[in-house]
Amino acid sequence: MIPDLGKYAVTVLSSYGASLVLLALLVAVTLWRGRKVRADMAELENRLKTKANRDG
Amino acid sequence: MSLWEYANPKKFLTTSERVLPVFWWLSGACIVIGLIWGFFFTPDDYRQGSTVKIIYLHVPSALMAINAWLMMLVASLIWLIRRHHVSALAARAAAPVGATMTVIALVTGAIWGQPMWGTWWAWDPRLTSFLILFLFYLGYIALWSAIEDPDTAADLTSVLCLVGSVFAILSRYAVNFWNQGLHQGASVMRAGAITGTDTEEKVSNIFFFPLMVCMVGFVLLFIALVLYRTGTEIRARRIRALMARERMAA
Amino acid sequence: MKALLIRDLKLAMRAGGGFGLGLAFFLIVTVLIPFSVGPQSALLATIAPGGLWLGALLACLLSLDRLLALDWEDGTLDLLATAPLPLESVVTIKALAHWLTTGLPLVLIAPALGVLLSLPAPGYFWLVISLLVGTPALSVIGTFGAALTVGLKRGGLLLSLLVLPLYVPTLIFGAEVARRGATGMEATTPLLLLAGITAGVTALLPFASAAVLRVNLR
Amino acid sequence: MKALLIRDLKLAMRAGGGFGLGLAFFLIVTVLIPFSVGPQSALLATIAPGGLWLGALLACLLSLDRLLALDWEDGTLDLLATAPLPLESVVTIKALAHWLTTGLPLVLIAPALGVLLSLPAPGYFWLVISLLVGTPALSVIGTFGAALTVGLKRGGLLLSLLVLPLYVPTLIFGAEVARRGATGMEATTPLLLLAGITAGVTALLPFASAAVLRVNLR
Amino acid sequence: MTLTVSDLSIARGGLPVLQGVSFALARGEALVLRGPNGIGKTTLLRTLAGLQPPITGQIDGNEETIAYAGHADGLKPTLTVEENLHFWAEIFGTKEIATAIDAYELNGLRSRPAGALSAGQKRRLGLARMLVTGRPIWVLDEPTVSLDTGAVAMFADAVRAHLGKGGSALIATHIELGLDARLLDLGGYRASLPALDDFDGSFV
Amino acid sequence: MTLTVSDLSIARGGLPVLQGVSFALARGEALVLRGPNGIGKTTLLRTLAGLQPPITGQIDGNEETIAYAGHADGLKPTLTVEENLHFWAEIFGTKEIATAIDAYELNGLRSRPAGALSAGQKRRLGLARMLVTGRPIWVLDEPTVSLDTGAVAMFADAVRAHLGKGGSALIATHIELGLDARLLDLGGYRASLPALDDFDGSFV
Ligand code: HEM
Ligand SMILES: Nc1ncnc2c1ncn2[C@@H]1O[C@H](COP(=O)(O)OP(=O)(O)OP(=O)(O)O)[C@@H](O)[C@H]1O
Ligand SMILES: Nc1ncnc2c1ncn2[C@@H]1O[C@H](COP(=O)(O)OP(=O)(O)OP(=O)(O)O)[C@@H](O)[C@H]1O
Ligand SMILES: [Mg+2]
Ligand SMILES: [Mg+2]
Repeated sequence: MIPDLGKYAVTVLSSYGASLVLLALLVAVTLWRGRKVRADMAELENRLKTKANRDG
Repeated sequence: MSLWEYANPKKFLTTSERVLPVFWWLSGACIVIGLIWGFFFTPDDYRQGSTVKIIYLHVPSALMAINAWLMMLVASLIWLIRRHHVSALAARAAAPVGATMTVIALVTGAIWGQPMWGTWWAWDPRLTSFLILFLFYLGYIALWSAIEDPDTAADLTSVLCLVGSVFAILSRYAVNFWNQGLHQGASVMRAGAITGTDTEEKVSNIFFFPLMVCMVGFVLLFIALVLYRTGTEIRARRIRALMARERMAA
Repeated sequence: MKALLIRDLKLAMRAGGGFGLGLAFFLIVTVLIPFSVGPQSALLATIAPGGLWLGALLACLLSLDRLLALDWEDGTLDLLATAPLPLESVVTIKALAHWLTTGLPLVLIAPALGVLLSLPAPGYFWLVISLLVGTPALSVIGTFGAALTVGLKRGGLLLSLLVLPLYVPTLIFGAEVARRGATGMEATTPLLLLAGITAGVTALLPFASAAVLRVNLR
Repeated sequence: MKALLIRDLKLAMRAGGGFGLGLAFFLIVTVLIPFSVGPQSALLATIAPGGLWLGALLACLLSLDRLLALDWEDGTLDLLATAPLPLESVVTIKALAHWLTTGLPLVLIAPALGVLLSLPAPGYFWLVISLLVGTPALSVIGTFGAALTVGLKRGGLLLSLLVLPLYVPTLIFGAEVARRGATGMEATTPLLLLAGITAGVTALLPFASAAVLRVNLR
Repeated sequence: MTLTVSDLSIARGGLPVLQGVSFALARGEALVLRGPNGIGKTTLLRTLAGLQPPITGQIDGNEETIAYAGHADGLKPTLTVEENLHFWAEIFGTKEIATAIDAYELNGLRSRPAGALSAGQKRRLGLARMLVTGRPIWVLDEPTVSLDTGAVAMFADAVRAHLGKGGSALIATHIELGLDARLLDLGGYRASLPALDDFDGSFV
Repeated sequence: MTLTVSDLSIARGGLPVLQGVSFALARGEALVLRGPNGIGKTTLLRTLAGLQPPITGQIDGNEETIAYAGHADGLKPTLTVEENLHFWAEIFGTKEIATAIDAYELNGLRSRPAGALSAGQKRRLGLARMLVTGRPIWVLDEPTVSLDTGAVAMFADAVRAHLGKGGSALIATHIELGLDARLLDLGGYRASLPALDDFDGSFV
């Protein structure tokens, strides 16, 4: 399956590995923080709205 | 309809929400196709052997490392001149992406340098200026996270971005000058020529097309990430403002 | 005790805690070395062990002024001094937290920076070992300096002046280990001496730091 | 304008003003260099120009956090901002005062420290010239960094992180002049470039510093 | 020189604080600002002094006419009382500090370093600074903090003399100064927060 | 645990401040310290807490029994309310923070970073800290600064509950707390300065 990389196999594979890991990490952190912040904001807005309604 | 309408945070959120999936999928597709094409279906280079496959990661990330800084520069200018909050937050959102791209370029370059130049690192002007670019990213990100008030932070980081750009260019020339003093470093200079711009003609079509696909993929990925992260920054700022509001009411 | 350590680590991780700034400083100083002495990799390789040690030492040094001063300013130190925890443990834990958030990351990143300065291959192991053994001493000595200057406004530069001479023995042995290691010489003797300094300093200096801190709290 | 300069110089001279601390730091760092890279004088002579430049740069750097922060804390900056003096002049004068109290003493003491590092004889002249031409740029750039971080508590490490990359061109040209001078090579080209940087930075950067300071005073 | 403020809205920390503030301060007049903690007195005075921009509204006559004194006195502990005053006199281009020294009875303290003054003496020195600025409009934020009654009287006298010479004064304070001054209660200008639903540049 | 102070003299900044202070504080009792600014209340309380040594005199019963709260609250702005309290609970070896949270109505603020609290809320958190120490003698320096009336009542309730459980409290304050407490006016203990002529160890 994997093409013959000759004597540079380690070089090529490790640079692909390192890059893909870094990219995946970046995307994962982005999505994780995005979800968390989105949920936090929704909760806060909800709380303020119910409070505003309660206070009339 | 003016483009500036999207400077309204709420409008930006709804619009970016709609277009984001397109960017995510397109960028994913391009990167996967480009990398698979490049990795599996291109031959080895006659001189560099299979290491030429690294180019599909190295060049797009190097490209985006610089372009991200340029985008931040433009966004900073927009903030300073027109004071649209979204553009300041977009600059903030782009910085970590650009920094990651710089790291990828540095790491792949270093790994590549080992077989090609026989060393992981040489103080070649281009490599050195990339390292300096990375330092500027670090300072920019650190300044953003150190300042409490978001508007103050936006102003200060924007000015830092402007001044930093000027100094980055100055450094680039300084580094060029500095390493010419290196008389014994012919091997480094020859190796440096490999990364020179004139290689583009030498890159034959067989390598060129998958490379293009990868570059497009990286650009799209950058856009997707920045759009998404800008949304996150907008929400984070709203959370801050709402908490201040709650405190004031209390 | 564990509570204090965990709190200090948490504080360092949260935004504004300054975690990572020491690392960035280390990186920058390392980059500045070739800019100042020139890019010839043979020369860089010769000075790499010493340069890296000096860089790590300076990065440690610059992070000291937050070590106790923030706790002093917001009154935490007053409260800790009246708590059932002896002040000697407090300063030891503070030094430990400082090492975990500053010294240890420096040790871990040092090999990457060694690449930048073309450190010879056998040098990596000894560089890491010497930093691993030596940086705790830097944190403990630095805590003493921080305790001395805790009441001063903007005492950063004075702190550096007080602490740098105290760092000399650690630097000498630490750099010697790294240097000998890099050139393939036997390096266990200085390493043992370095370990001796770290052990002695860790055992004794906290008493001095606590005494000084008590005076400053008055 | 003169009043502000005179006041800043007076403050630096009085007890607690921090005059001399920069010098002492420069001295200590220079002394630490042989400890870290080893005592061979041939090696020291090679790295002497660069080492001295780097030491001077760090000494400058560490004195930056008092440059504006003390005036900020006691409200002087607020009052100066409402005075008939443009903030651009204020930051320029502050940078000048910083150079007179930190940069200039470093220039004057550098030859003495050159002896410690066995700097070759032709190097002294060029070392002094390069520092004389280059250190003003360090003060001006440093003022910009200090203005950026003036509102932050214990922002010293962040200040270093922001300022060091901006110091790169100055360091490169400055160290290049000193290095070429020491080895007897022609050094006027980098000296001219260094002078260019100093001139450009002095002419333009105060506007950025003042703008940033205005934002911080809001 | 008249200071005119019309329909001013100001913000602090990203939140609107006061809105619709309008008043005029003519020569020879003093205006005392009142309002509970946190209403925005300090913010308003800093805006008038030009230290921060307003959100909307107009301020006229505040260019190079205002002498501002905030919570901090801007004194250098290692300089003497005289040197401190002298410095500010030179910055503002007036050379004379004798009247200021007399007005706040600082003569006995002339050569004492400011760091060795008690809190009240420091404040007196800070207020004496206003006299050496030569500016017609004084903008004072809680000037009498930590002053005893004698010193408060000195301050009131100084303000009266200033008004008599055609100057004017804008003072935020919680206590009664014994001045014949108009009062402006800021309580009525508290900014109303925007609706929660849609947010623009202000994010609230 | 009774706190007994006999013939205490204390100094601050090298100058004697108070002399001849004597009192006893029994279980279940509260003592309120009064006196003008600068008389030495803070200095006395810090001496009792063991933060500084007295010049002469005797203090008994202050070993590991005192919980001190000064002008600064020792809160970390980036930690949440809960984390802050939890930290102090662990330091003092009590694990329970629920009562403290309830006593000062901090439930709604549990997960808010302390830096995002208003001044009064911060003070409430600082006072809640006393409850997690588990120490019998509370030594409080102006505890009600920046508290509004509701919060002052919470504080008074907390002190009463503490006294009811056999604790005691020593409070320096300028305001009326509504506690049934003895008063001690420090005005009578102002230290007399020694004669100018001959100076010994104290140089005055
Ligand atoms: C650590 C170090 C390295 C860094 C920071 C780096 C950086 C860059 C940058 C900035 C570009 C420019 C992209 C453009 O101008 O379009 C580039 C392109 C390139 N680099 Fe590197 N590089 C590094 C190491 C290497 C090594 C070791 C090699 C291999 C021998 C290499 C081979 C190339 C090639 C072939 C290109 C494409 C040139 C072109 O398309 O014009 N690089 N690199
Ligand atoms: N640095 C800051 N960041 C965010 N908000 C702030 C900041 N400083 C003050 N505020 C808020 O701005 C509002 C106005 O503050 P300001 O200092 O102008 O009040 P003030 O009327 O002067 O009060 P005081 O009588 O206590 O001096 C307050 O509600 C306060 O909470
Ligand atoms: N750091 C210091 N150095 C020198 N003298 C000081 C210092 N702090 C306080 N003093 C002096 O010590 C005396 C006692 O101060 P202390 O703070 O104990 O007074 P206090 O009764 O608590 O006053 P307040 O009601 O204002 O809190 C005062 O006269 C003050 O001037
Ligand atoms: Mg105010
Ligand atoms: Mg007190």
